[in-house]
Amino acid sequence: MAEALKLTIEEVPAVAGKVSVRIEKDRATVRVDFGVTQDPRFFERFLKGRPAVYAPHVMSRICGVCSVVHLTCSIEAVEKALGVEPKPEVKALRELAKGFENVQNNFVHVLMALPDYTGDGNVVQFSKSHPQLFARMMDINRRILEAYRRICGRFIHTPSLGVASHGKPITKSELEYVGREMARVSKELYELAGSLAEIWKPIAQGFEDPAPTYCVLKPPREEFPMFSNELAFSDGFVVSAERYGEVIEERKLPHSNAKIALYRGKPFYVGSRARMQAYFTLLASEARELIKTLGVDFSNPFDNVKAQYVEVAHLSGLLAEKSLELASRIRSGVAFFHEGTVPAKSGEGVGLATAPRGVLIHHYRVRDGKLEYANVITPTVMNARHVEVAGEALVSWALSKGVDEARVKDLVAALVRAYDPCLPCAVH
Amino acid sequence: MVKVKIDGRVVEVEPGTTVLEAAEKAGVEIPRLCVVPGLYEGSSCRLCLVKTPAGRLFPSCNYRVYRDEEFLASTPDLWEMRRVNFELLLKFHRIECWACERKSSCPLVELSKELLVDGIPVCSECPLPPNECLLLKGELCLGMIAQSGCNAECLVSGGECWGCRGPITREDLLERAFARYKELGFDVKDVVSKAEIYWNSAPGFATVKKVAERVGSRG
Amino acid sequence: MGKLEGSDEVGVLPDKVFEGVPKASYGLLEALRRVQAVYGYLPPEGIRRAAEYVGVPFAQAYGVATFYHQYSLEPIGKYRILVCMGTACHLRGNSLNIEFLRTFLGLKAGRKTTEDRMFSVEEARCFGCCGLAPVVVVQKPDGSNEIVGRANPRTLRALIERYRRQERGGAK
Amino acid sequence: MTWILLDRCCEKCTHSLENPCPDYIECRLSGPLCHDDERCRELRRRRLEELRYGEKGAKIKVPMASCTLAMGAEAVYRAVEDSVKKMGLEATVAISGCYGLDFIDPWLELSAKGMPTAIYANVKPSDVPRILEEYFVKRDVGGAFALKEKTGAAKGEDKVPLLSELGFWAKQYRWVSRNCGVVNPESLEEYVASGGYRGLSRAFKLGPEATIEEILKSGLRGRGGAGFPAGMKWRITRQQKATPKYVIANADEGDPGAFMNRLLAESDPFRIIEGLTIAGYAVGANQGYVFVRAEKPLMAKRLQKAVEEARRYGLLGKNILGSGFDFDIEVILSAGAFVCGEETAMIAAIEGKRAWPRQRPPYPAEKGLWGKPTAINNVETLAHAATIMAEGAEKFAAVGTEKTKGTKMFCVTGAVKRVGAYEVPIGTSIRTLVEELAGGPPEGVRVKAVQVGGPSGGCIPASLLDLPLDYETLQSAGAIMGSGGIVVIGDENCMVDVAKFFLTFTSAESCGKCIPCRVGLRVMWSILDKITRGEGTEEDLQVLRQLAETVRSASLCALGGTAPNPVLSTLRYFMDEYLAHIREKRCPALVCRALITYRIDEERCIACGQCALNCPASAISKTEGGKYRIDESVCVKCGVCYAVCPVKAVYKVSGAG
Repeated sequence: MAEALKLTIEEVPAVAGKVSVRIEKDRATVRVDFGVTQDPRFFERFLKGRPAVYAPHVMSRICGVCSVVHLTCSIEAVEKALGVEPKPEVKALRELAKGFENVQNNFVHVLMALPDYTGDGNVVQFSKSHPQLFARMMDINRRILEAYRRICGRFIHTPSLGVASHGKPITKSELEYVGREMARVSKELYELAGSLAEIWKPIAQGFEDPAPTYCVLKPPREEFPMFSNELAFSDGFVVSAERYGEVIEERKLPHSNAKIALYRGKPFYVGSRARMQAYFTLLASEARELIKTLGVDFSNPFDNVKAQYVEVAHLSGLLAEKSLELASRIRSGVAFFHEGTVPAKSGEGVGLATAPRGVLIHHYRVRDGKLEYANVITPTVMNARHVEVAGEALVSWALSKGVDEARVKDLVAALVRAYDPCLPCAVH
Repeated sequence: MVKVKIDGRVVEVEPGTTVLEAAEKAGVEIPRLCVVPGLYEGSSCRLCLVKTPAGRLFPSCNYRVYRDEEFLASTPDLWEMRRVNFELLLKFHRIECWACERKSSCPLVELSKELLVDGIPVCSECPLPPNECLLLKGELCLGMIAQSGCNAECLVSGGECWGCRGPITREDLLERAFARYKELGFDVKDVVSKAEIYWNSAPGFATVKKVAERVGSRG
Repeated sequence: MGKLEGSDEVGVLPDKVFEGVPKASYGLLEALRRVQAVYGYLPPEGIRRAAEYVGVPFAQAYGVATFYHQYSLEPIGKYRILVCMGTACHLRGNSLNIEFLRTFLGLKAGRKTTEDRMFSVEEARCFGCCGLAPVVVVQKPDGSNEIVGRANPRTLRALIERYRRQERGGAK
Repeated sequence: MTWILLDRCCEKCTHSLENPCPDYIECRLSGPLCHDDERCRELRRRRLEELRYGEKGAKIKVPMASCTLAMGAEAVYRAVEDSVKKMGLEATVAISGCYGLDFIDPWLELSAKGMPTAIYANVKPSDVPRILEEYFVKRDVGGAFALKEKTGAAKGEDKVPLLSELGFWAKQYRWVSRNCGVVNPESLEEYVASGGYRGLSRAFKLGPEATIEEILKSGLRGRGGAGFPAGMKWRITRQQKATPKYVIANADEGDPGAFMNRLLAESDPFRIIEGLTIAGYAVGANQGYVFVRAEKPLMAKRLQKAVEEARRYGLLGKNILGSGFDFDIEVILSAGAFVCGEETAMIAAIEGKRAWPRQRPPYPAEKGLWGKPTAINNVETLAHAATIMAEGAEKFAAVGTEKTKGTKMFCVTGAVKRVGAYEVPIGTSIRTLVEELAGGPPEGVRVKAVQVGGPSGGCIPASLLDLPLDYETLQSAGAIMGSGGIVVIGDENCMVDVAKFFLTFTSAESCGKCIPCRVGLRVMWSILDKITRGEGTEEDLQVLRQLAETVRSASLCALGGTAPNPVLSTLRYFMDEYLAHIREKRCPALVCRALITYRIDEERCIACGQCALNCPASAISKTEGGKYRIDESVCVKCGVCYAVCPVKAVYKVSGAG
């Protein structure tokens, strides 16, 4: 085992955005620098002075993969700042849209990360070695997308969702279709679990997360939450949205263009692994069963991907229920939830949303309808420091197990992918 | 019966059939605007021009075949000529799609897509009828001044147009559009401010600003 | 529509005005010419009469009347100044001459007749007298033509002043 | 009543309108044919002499055509009549057509027995008594411009050149214009005396098929511009099954700078009428039309008169010359639209509709007027046909080029000393026409370009002046033969402005039926306008070229199809001028108003005040030094001061200068 070690991954493969990892081992200490090398985009700055109602539309452009969460979180924040209360149906549709994103997004993440666990290395290889499974998963993905379109029209950057409004006219039959489809999807996902478990090998078995603090949304009701007014931490601390700044601190590190977020000065993590632990009691029984089937180890960061699968399965079922419930509330034909203009008021609002990768915070201050201040904290930022801490522990653990340098690099890359395969959100 | 060869496809037709009819039979698409059988003899729009192998041009709507003949209908130069021609036609069209009942079935809109001609606003693709226009509901939709071609995705999904495909640059059209914004009670400055989000560095934005200022400064 | 209706200012057309004109659509050009010969221009009622005479719809007659240069749908001045816009005349200075005439007579953009209906300034097609370029032809109220060859602003100014003098003299 | 050549000579003559004699025409000159009588022969001889020298042995010819009338021929005519009366001269005053030599207008031709026929140029009414006195009383021709022949009997003959020796005349080949300026255009008798209607007689003898054959053999191509073989057109029309058929003479000469048709119709209208009759006979039509341009009323008047005369003597009507062929002609006056020159548009105009062309095929020869087979020929072509039938195809084909036989009338205008219409063999070089016939540019002007073929022609640069004038060569140089108008452009003209001028014309004359022509020309015009205002870019030139190509190939009729020629040819030959406007914002020829400034040279200014007096914008004021100065901020650049300054103290500058 080498005394000193210097490894660099210039660009982590199979992620969106540019990220480099520098690994340095100097005798006893291991240092992992997680650097987002992509240039910042100044979303928060250029919205200044523009109508607050534009914020959701623009903010959704932070990420083309998880646009809905930025869109909806921004809507939540603007609604709070302007003191607008959406109709319950609008809110329900928004939750549906948000849920769909979590399902679709996490499902794709699972598909992308799975080759790391099956030993195929990449998706193309995976599709060759498991053609039937792959085809089935692709089919599920297609069906999820199709159902999503019935609610929101276009998939990426949907123009349908607006402040206190849902633009796309909704029909009862469409909602019923969505309900049926998602119930089927959910069922299939549970069915697939068995064959998945066979090929889903653990990575770094035995490795333990050195910083087990996590953060989730506090469910406003007994249900997997999409939006909330409170943040909950694994240490039991609960804080209201407006006061997030008191516990979450953003910092700029020299080696990265992205900021990092700390909870009371300590790293914490967000995402499905956190949610599955926090919302265990809210999960459907099949989902709880699934955790066992897949053998999810919540202390292993790599098992975030398994947690995601569980979440997808659970949420699919939940979405099916929700859409059928909503369908029952619509009497017949088409329902319009497109609202007119929003008053140009002043105020401040913080939106919290369950992003596929964790918790998203949008914070706006509005004066006379114009945006005065905007701050966005993305899950990628929250996880940024945790990746480093976990990475350092992982490198020490691996080296202690006598893993060679090339494999160490692969492990670190896989770890990055397990957290979040999509980095542009970090620089917004 | 005579044999007509159009773009390599051979059809048999009655003598006296127009090339256009023969092309339809052969499954070759030729654009046209002016000919209305029984009402107008055509040959005005010049979009249906076809070429003989010798290079002579004829409007297919009007040229009747009496013997075996060959025509080319889809050469690049023909399409280029059609495009230039169509641009010329549009130059003197008012293009007020937002007020036009025909927008959903307008051959100009279809041709502008086929010939990749810019300058038709998103309104032309908006699924909403003129009396359901978002602008009437007070929503600042940029459809009137934004370049079409997206099939009005946002409007179809229930949003308003943000003009992501860039501005229309024809001044007379912008002028009418801004006048309409004003008429409907929008502040021209707000329109420009919204447009700025996507168009700040778009080539035609300077024109948009210029026209907006001109319209805005009018009483 | 107002412009197309109303025939108040036009008197009754002489009965014989269309004598000898074929009563078929191809007589339309000639019929319109006869009407114009009576009024100096084509009033709507005149077009209607011509259309009725040859048996074509008013719209068609109106379409023909607007198509050809020889027909004028607005009254023209007593002195109709036709400035040749043939190539030779253009090259030799008629573009300048027409500009001069318009400025000198105070014609506003888009108008061809002076307020007092004394003069009309019109661009005309080549008279075929290119040897005299630039050529200006004045159709005088007595029906005769005055052809001014090698015209320049100076001669045109003198010409117009001469007509004005004549008109003043005639008025007294 | 004097006996005229067209009357029956005596009771023995078998000819009558009811029972016309097939040899009527031949009998007029070399008759009598049906009987032998020396008196009748003598009657003819005497009458021919009378036609030459007048009944009184002396004749004064005053040309009465639009061009000479514009120069005061009417006043000259009155002055001649007055003087003849006052001087008690025994002379006949007659009118004639015009030679087409505009630079000598108005002229007088005096002839008397024993005297050389003399032509006097640029005659003012006040000159008339002096000229008549010199010629008829003093028998002195020293003041004449040219003589038609030399007799040695008159004084001053040696001082005056023979007309046939003068360059502008000697180089001509007056075939179809042989009678222009020679005969009285209102007299059928003079036409017949000069050999007219022999062509029709011969056609009747040959029969229609052989007539067409003869025209085909001569190689006569349409003189209206496109150059389609006339005989072919007739043959196709003849072959059509549909009846009735029509023939139309296209006298809608609309090209600015072209007046050969006007000249021909005003000076020798019967030749056209004869040609049209032959065409009617050849194709099997019984009705002909002459469609005359509205702006040229005298032309219509003369043609109308010719038709009436021909009818009077049985050369139109039923059973012409006993051939069994019935034919009549109607002269139709256009209402003024350039596009009427296009044959299908002309048909629409004759039918009483808007002159909208329609797509060919079907060609008028198949479906023309009222949907019936129609042969449309330019009046020059028809006059050629009449001459060919009279003189024989070989004589016609003796001159010209391999592909194109015969002669063509060209009108040379613009920056030349001798503006006029000249008839030369096809294939003559532009230089010969411009420099030798038309005398080259006036002093101080250099030829920059030659615009051939009217507004749809192209501008050929001075360097290509040696090109022969024939259809194919002109086409390859970017111009067209068109009607044969040649405008010489001097170096004081801006080529961009010239191109813009032509587009102003063609875009205004576009009938509006098809898009490329209606809109394309307007857009092209606005680009040129932009360039002349100094606001053009080099991309504009690209767009201009592309538009020009599209308009050229996509337009419905020849108007749009050729209208871009001036732009394309100037782009091809005068790119430097375009670039000067675009890059340097400078008009090299000091024409484009937005790019020039007027100034007054104080050194030269004589303080006459003409400029200030004439300035419509009151931009000129007196300086302290007593001279005048232009206030550039007020100046509208109308150029009046430039035109009126007697000492040329006003000058123009452009660009950085």
